[in-house]
Amino acid sequence: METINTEMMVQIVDKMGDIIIENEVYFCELDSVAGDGDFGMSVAKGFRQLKTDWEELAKDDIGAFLKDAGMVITEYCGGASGPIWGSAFRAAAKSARGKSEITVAEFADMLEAAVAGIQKRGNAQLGDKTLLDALIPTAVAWRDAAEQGLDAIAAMDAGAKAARDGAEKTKSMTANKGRASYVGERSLEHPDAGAMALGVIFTELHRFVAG
Amino acid sequence: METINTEMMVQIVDKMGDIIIENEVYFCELDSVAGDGDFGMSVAKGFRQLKTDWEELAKDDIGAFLKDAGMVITEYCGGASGPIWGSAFRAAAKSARGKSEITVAEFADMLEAAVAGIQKRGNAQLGDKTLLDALIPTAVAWRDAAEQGLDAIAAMDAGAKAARDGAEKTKSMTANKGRASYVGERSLEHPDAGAMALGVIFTELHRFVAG
Amino acid sequence: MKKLINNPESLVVEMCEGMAYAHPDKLEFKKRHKLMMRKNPAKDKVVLISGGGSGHEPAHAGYVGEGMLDVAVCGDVFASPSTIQVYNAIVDTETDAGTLLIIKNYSGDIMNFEAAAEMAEDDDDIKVAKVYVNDDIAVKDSLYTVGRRGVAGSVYVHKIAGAAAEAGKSLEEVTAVAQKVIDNVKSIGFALTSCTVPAKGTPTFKLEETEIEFGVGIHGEPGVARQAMKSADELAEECVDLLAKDLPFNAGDEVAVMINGFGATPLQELYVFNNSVYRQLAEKGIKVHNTLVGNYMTALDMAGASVTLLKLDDELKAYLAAPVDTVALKGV
Amino acid sequence: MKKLINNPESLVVEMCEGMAYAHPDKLEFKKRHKLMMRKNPAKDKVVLISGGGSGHEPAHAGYVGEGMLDVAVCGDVFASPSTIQVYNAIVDTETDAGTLLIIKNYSGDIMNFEAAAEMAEDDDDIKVAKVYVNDDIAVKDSLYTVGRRGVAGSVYVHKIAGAAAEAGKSLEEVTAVAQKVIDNVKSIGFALTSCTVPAKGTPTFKLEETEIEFGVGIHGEPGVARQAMKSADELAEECVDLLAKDLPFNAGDEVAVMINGFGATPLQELYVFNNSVYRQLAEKGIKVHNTLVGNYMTALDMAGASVTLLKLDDELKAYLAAPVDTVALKGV
Ligand SMILES: Nc1ncnc2c1ncn2[C@@H]1O[C@H](COP(=O)(O)OP(=O)(O)O)[C@@H](O)[C@H]1O
Ligand SMILES: Nc1ncnc2c1ncn2[C@@H]1O[C@H](COP(=O)(O)OP(=O)(O)O)[C@@H](O)[C@H]1O
Ligand SMILES: [Mg+2]
Ligand SMILES: [Mg+2]
Ligand SMILES: [Mg+2]
Ligand SMILES: [Mg+2]
Repeated sequence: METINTEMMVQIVDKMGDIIIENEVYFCELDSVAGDGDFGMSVAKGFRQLKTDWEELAKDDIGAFLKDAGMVITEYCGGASGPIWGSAFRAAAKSARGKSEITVAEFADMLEAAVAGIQKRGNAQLGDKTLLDALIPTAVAWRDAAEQGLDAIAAMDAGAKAARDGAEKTKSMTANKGRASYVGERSLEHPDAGAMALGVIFTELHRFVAG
Repeated sequence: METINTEMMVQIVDKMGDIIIENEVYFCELDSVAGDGDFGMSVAKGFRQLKTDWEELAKDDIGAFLKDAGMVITEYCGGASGPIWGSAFRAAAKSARGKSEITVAEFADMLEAAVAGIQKRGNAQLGDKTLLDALIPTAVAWRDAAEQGLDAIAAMDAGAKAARDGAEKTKSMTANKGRASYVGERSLEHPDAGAMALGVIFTELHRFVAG
Repeated sequence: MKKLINNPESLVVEMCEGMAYAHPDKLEFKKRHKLMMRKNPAKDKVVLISGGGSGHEPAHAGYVGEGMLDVAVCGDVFASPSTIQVYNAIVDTETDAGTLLIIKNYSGDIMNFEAAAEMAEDDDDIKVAKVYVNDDIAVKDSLYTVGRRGVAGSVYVHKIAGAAAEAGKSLEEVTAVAQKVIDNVKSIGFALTSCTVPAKGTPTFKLEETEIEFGVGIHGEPGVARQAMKSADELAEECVDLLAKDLPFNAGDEVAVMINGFGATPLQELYVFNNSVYRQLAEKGIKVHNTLVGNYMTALDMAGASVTLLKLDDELKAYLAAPVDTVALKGV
Repeated sequence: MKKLINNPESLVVEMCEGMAYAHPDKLEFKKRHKLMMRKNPAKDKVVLISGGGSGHEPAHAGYVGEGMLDVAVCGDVFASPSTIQVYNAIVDTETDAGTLLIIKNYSGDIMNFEAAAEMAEDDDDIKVAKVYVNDDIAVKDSLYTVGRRGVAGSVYVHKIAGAAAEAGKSLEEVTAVAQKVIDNVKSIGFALTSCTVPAKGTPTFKLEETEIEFGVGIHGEPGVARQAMKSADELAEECVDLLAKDLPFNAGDEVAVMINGFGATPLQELYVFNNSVYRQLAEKGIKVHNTLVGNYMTALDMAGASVTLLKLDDELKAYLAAPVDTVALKGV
């Protein structure tokens, strides 16, 4: 698979929703150790609404679809996750505006836009023990894959691995951003919930696309 | 022992305090099933204060001593127990006014006066599942003992047995007076706390006096 | 038992002092007889005295102040104050207008308040009237029992009798309107957990995750029946059905509603429950004129709630709306 | 989990409706965006908007009304309301005087309130100012963290900014006095039990009978340290020592004190604790000008309490004493 078309992207986001909803309780548990235990709920809520509104989402092109999805996520994801995931989707939408097919390089552009969107809103850096510690390495992996000429499935594989490794590394970080920062040193040894979730999501998505 | 003198009465009340304080937790437990669990505390509080004020209590004669004791009990016993035990002591005091020695018959008078004092205040009858179900049989037993010419120790033995039997019978009564009445049928099978306590107190007092 | 206290013995005095420190403009605490006194009451009005065991905070001290009580007599946790305490409350606040004792229908309270009233009347020639609050419909009222307990309905008795006293009504008039409230107020409650009496240190009863005690009072006694846990809507239906039948409350009646928390129930749940109760009442055509939601008459750290309905007429409405400025009730 | 609710999904809406039913004279609930609106606010004053996750009842809806907030934006339990909700609150209440957002310093709240403010400014030309409440001294304030959380101190920000807005002050003036409160208010709290988030159904953390979490916030997160349970006096000493050092509060300072329960703590214990705190402050020569004791900023059914100190000057005293008539705060 060299490129990803609108239909594929719609399926990927649909599957992403399934993964999040299935893992709702697990994601909450991840957030319980140093956070307030609602992360799974917050994200699942938005994706559940996405499924409710599914028929009404634009499917004209990747950009239009991601923009509509981003609006629902912004409104319905709870807590910090609404603006974080919402701005990620809307930034990605901007980057894919008008496109009904994207290459691995364009997918990397989209991920980088998502990172920038999240940073604009939340002001976090690599190492701050947030989901960016999984998402930034994923974007880097996609960029590398594009430069190496890998296809989308291989890029997804590399991206998922990068997310898992990034999430793993959050274990040794003391949180700076988000609620885990309130427990300071006590968040050591525990990974960040958002980063771990991205590891799970990207891994499952690769399995799904690879068939 | 044909009669009970002031010194003996002072010792009996002192010992009564010890028994109540030792059984505080047990008496509370008895009150937990259908009451509010504070009976042991309520009574012990008054008798503890009695010990604190001990030196200041009149010891001129039985009546004077019981009156002073009754005042402390009225003020310091908590809840229903203050007026019940207080009026019992004060009615007994009236009946023994000016006496420094009482016969078994006079002791029976005193117990009957105590019963009347409690009834004046609390309006309960035999069978209402209160401590009167132990105290009334005790008074009857003392009256019988007086008529049979028994001595004080034998009367105490009979009185204690009557109290225990009376307390036992409260198991099959539904409470009418006091808080146990609020749980209605649910107080069946459980004895009344106050009646049980009198059984324990009179039994221990007999053991103490019999030596 | 994990409680934010120092020790059970000094608890009531420390609590009362903590309350007086927090509200120095409204309250004065007399430690010797544990009397929470209103600061600067009118000298010529009927005096209102209530009280009872502690553990029902904000009752009763929270209802001392303008438009409600003159004194709250504080007993130990769940134990009536002694005769001597009540007697001192009466004597310390004597006015020419006389004194009304608002007594909850519990043997301990009755015995102590009545004995104190007798002493004040006989020894000090003070005019003392008494009313007995008995709003708890959990208990069957029959010749053979001591009758029904007084629970959260007491708050309305304090409020309305307080307004009448503040308005300069006579002892007979204040007593009559207090009695009118008592005749028209009914409550029913349930517990999700037991409370723990500090001096005892362990819960009075044990409930499983799936159980509640229905028909509990405010002393941590078990209720009249153990039931399966239900939803807020189902509990509201059960409570409103029982209450409506009892007075009865009928379609067209106007009521004041109190959703009372027992101490450990979050306001969030009380408001959810109010929503359920409101809709139940609406279904029966009973009109809500006024609502109180909060911890008004508690049982230490018990989780659970009670519903109180007071049937209103114009007189009661006017007194209910009269100014009030106490720690626990300001405006209604 | 045993809660007096119907189900976690409908909880917030049912609670808000239950609240609006109870206080129809003060509140109006707009369900679409979960906005609790003040009935009949002045048309020409600065608009005050606060809000955040639910589960902090009576916050934030309980502070809507005369002398405090115009809107409380209600998120789900412990989850910030969305950007769209906040945006609608701003647009629906627009006046010429401008809008102040009172934001608790949490990443979720910050992101959503800021994004909403940008939308309202950019798309609707509404003047929006923002303040960030960060009174929780449990968290070290450093360049490397998101800074301190906003907790119970928010109530004083609402109260004093609300009084200034009601007095007709400009957006700049209201913002300045809100910031002055923030600069002078500090809080510290501890939990005796965890709370249970309804959707999760089990406690967020587990504490033994002998343990407390010290330095907790209001979202059921664990605190900064697990400690052995202590007496009220010892906890008061620990809290007051930390607070006094932080601002610092010195001998001769006059303060407002809030003893805030987290939801499941009985008033009895809060008053005992106030007694302990009052005596600690007296020892340090800090003068208590005003005290609030009760459940003002809760964390569902968590047992525990927080202490808030606000250093007062004449301006703050005057605004603190100004009339206020909301569900949760009436008179101070
Ligand atoms: N400033 C931020 N930038 C990026 N991600 C963040 C930021 N703050 C929090 N997060 C992510 O959000 C997750 C928590 O989300 P959620 O539980 O919904 O929010 P809340 O902290 O409001 O409860 C964290 O695990 C972290 O990955
Ligand atoms: N009216 C009454 N007459 C006689 N005894 C009574 C009466 N009411 C209660 N009692 C006795 O008092 C005991 C309970 O005392 P206590 O627990 O101190 O009072 P309370 O019911 O106020 O908690 C009961 O077990 C019963 O024996
Ligand atoms: Mg979270
Ligand atoms: Mg008892
Ligand atoms: Mg009792
Ligand atoms: Mg959250």
